[in-house]
Amino acid sequence: MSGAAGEVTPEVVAEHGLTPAEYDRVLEIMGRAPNLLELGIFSVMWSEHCSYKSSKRWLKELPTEAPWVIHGPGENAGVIDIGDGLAAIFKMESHNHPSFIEPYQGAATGVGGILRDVFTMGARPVANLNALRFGSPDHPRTRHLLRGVVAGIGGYGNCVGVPTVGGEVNFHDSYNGNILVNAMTVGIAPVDRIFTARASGIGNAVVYVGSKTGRDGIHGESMASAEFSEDAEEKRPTVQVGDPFTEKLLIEACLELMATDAIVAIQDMGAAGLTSSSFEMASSGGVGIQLDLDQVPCREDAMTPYEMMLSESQERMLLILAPGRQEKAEAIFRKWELDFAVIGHLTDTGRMVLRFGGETVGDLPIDPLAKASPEYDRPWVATPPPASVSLGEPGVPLETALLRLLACPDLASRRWIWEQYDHTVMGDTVQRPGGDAAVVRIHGSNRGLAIATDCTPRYCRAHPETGGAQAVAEAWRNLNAVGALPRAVTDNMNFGNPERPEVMGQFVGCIQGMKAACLALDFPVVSGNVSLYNETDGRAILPTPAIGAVGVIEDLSRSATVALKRDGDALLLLGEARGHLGQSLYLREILGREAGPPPPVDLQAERRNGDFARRLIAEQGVDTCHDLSDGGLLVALAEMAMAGRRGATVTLPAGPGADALQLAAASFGEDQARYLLAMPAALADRALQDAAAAGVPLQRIGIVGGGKLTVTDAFTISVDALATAHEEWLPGYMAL
Amino acid sequence: MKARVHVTLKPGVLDPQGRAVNHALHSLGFDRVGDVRQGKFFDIELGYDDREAAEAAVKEMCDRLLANPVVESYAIEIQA
Amino acid sequence: MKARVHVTLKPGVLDPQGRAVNHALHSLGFDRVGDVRQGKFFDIELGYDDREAAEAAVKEMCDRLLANPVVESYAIEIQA
Amino acid sequence: MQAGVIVFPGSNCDRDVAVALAQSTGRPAAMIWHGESALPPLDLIVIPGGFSYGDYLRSGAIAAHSPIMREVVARARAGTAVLAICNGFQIAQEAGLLPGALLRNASQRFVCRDVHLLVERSAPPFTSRYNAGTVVRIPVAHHDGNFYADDETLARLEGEGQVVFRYVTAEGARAPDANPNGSLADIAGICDPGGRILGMMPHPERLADAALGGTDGRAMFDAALEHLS
Ligand SMILES: Nc1ncnc2c1ncn2[C@@H]1O[C@H](COP(=O)(O)OP(=O)(O)O)[C@@H](O)[C@H]1O
Ligand SMILES: [Mg+2]
Repeated sequence: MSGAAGEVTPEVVAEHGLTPAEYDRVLEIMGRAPNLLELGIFSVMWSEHCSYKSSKRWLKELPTEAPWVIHGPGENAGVIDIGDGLAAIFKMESHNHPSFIEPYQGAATGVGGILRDVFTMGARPVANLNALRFGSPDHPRTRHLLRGVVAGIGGYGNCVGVPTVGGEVNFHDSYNGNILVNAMTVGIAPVDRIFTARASGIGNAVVYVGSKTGRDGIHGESMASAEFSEDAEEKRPTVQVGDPFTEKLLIEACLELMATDAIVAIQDMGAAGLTSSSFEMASSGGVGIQLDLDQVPCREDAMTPYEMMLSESQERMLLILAPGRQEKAEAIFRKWELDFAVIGHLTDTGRMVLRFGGETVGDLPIDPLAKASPEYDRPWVATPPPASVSLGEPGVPLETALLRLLACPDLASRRWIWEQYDHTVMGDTVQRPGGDAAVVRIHGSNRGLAIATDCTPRYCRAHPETGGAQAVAEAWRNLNAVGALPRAVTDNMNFGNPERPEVMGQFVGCIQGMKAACLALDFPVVSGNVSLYNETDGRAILPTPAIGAVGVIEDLSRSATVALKRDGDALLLLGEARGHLGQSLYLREILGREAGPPPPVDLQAERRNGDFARRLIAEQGVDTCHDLSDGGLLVALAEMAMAGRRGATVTLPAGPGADALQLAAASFGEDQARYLLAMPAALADRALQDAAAAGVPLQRIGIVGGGKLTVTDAFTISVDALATAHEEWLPGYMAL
Repeated sequence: MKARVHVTLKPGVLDPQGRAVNHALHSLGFDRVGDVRQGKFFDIELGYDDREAAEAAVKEMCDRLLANPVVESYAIEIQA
Repeated sequence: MKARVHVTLKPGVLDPQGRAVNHALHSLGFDRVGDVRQGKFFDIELGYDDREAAEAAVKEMCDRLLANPVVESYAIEIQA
Repeated sequence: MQAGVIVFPGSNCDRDVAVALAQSTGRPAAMIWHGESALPPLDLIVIPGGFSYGDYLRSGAIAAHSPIMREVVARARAGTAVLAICNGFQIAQEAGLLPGALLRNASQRFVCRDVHLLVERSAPPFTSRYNAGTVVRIPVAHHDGNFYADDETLARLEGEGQVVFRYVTAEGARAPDANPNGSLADIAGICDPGGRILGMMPHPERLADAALGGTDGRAMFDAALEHLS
């Protein structure tokens, strides 16, 4: 077999990231030594990214089923039934490393990739979100990375015309050398028009559409030097450049074709491009595939089969067309000025045969390669339980602490970010960024999707199991807080090197916690993504299992926002106030310590309190609600006041004679399963009665009104002063 | 002294703008147009007397700000 | 044949990009930087044998598409 | 009233404006692909927002050369009303329908937020339902909205009452903070001398529905229905 020059030596095998044991497996499957092209294919198919070899064993433990789940993990994205004959299709994906190298393009192509995962299944994308983690604000690269990532997310999402409606941002020095850029897309499709990658129909055409293939992303390390000439570096951009304009055309063209009966199967070309897309399609359909690589639209001269199969050029899709539909399909793609090329057909051989220049240049069995990828049960050690923390004196008055917290990097307003995202395009954004969950109207109806992303990495490091559960619980809470019925989640598991047992222990712990929470809250995982090896010089990032969550609002006129709305409304605290300060932002920002156990997560209480809050909104017309998370009660109250430009007077839920530390704990403790609600007095009376009857902890803590926030026996501060502190930090930081 | 700095995408890096310009020129009937690459340039006034010092400074500006070394390359011309 | 076309904002039109670059260079400590103007350029491959025909064609491309006469001016170089 | 919305490759507010038009007019707008060379009979032509041709080269420059734009220009010259929003405004300028240019925002950043506009001109067919001097709230979402015109053009626009909207504070005051992009004279929207071609950076279609938090934009579509039927 020729056409793929270069000898496969042990060094070349190692450069392709295959272990000697994995290479033995290759030899066994092939029954001979692979050529370089074939080796390249094995290497990408068995990479951590494509094969999930370290994480698979644990991901299997996550609950993935519910009556409303149409497709769980395993497809391009998760699919749930949202009623009225419609499905929500969503997933989150990381682009961490590329974004660190080149923040604008790395983040932009991350958005492009996740959009394709969603529209490849037949959905029109309706919302983008992004969960971002940067290094310490003092780190010299942080500003540059933040600026570039935000511009890249906006540059791509704004151009394709999908609103970017929410997300989260944390700063921590563990991300100094490994930022996290996790992008989520949600789309909507009719339930009876969902497309998968399952190829079928021997003889059916394999069609390539979208942009041309260049030498993008063929990484230096995983590349056999033998094959390339001197100027290899110059020729081979490892950073891919996104073309959102082409993506927009691709969305429209694919959706137009999807409205016909031409498509048998469809798959985006993501990481490992043509290789993984063609393998996945053939493997899931149980068929063989023959590709004629001479037909692949190339952007550059003299591209080799190796380069074509491994290129990560963006904005490309692979389709299997039904017989006789080629002309119709081609006309649509030509209309949208996109490349369209028949590059092969399906066979009954169960093999992938690659032809180039009149010769067979590669011939591999599909199933053994796709399904028999390595799976590791990596050794792990559980994270030792955190020591309890003894707190000294609070040090600063409550008022000062509140102002400092509102202006701290993890809590300061993200307006500077979301104003760079078009969050109102498509004309259905009912709740813009800034609330608990974004709410996007289901087009043409009075129903909505609520969407949020959450994770508190410092909790995950202190106690992975609690942190994993907390991430799911907080996402669930954010959906309830707007009045949505939480339905399902997607996850993005960002961790360090899984070959280190402590890191693997964090992974396992987080999974266990997520599993417990998903089960208790009827909140299955329908899609996800894993990003490992996020570490520099042996120092791993905080374990970061980012959760993206989707819920349904049946009647948008019965939903809630965080803004205080009327003077005279009663303020009600739902959930118990225990004043847990371990791992709190108060402890870190005011007392200067990252220590102690995270707040315990009581899933029964979460469920009970969340169901109660949602019913108040959806059934009794309560329209003001905010869940309590980072910063606790006073931060949440301040956020409600700033959003509504309206003050309030509250009494802290601390016993009489509480000392200064107890008052701080009541103000800023991060106890879970809590919500703060505001409602007219009559509704409040009824809610309190119902709660008492149902054994739900609910108490009146204050009243809305005026332009100031007053904490009885402590302080009074104007809402404007709070807003100034909250709004100034990020623009000020970025202006430097 | 003045410098003109040209910044271009490295060869092989996708240039969607250049491609769009190429298409647009073709649809206007300029059918003898081949490849088009788009770049940017900066005209910078410099308070240096010494040409070499100026060049060194501009090179540093390119490395630190004007060009993105991951995808772009640059060329400097110093004009007296 | 090849053409390089430089497009710049006309003098008198405020150049926000150039100004931002100037600020950024100053904050990086390049304090001998004076005025900065940013422009774009196009490298266009042309299927002409005749230099004048090429130049005329490129001039037309500029007038019709590559530059916006309201705010931009252009300069053409033909390279053999 | 029959409205038509021109759709370019990369337009992305075409559907949004069609929804707002249908809400006011009670009938669907005609969606017209840029490659068409003829227009059906229309009372109003809308050039919508988005990123036609990815905003590559210059925002609006490539779309302005689409086959359909020749027809749009001819109709506009013959008196058909044209509403050009955001990228549509950029296209209209590139096509010579409106004066000036829209440069990169002074901040260099894309900006998406609600802005307040002072209505400088209350007149058919688009702004008759606003009283001159009122302040309306409408979102912007653009990277290139920094209005520029040379002194002479600016003087003419001001002198002839062709400035339709200006960025102001909620209270109606001119202020640097109220101007999201650095536009000259805080200009957010202008019209031709006859007032039938209106270009504006803000998106009235995005606040034309109470469920989205405001209806100030709707009055423009209602006015069009009243005057163009
Ligand atoms: N990267 C981002 N992009 C867009 N919106 C963001 C981003 N980060 C945070 N936000 C928004 O800012 C608000 C506050 O975020 P966060 O404090 O994480 O909320 P919560 O505590 O309710 O989870 C949310 O509405 C969120 O969607
Ligand atoms: Mg929240």
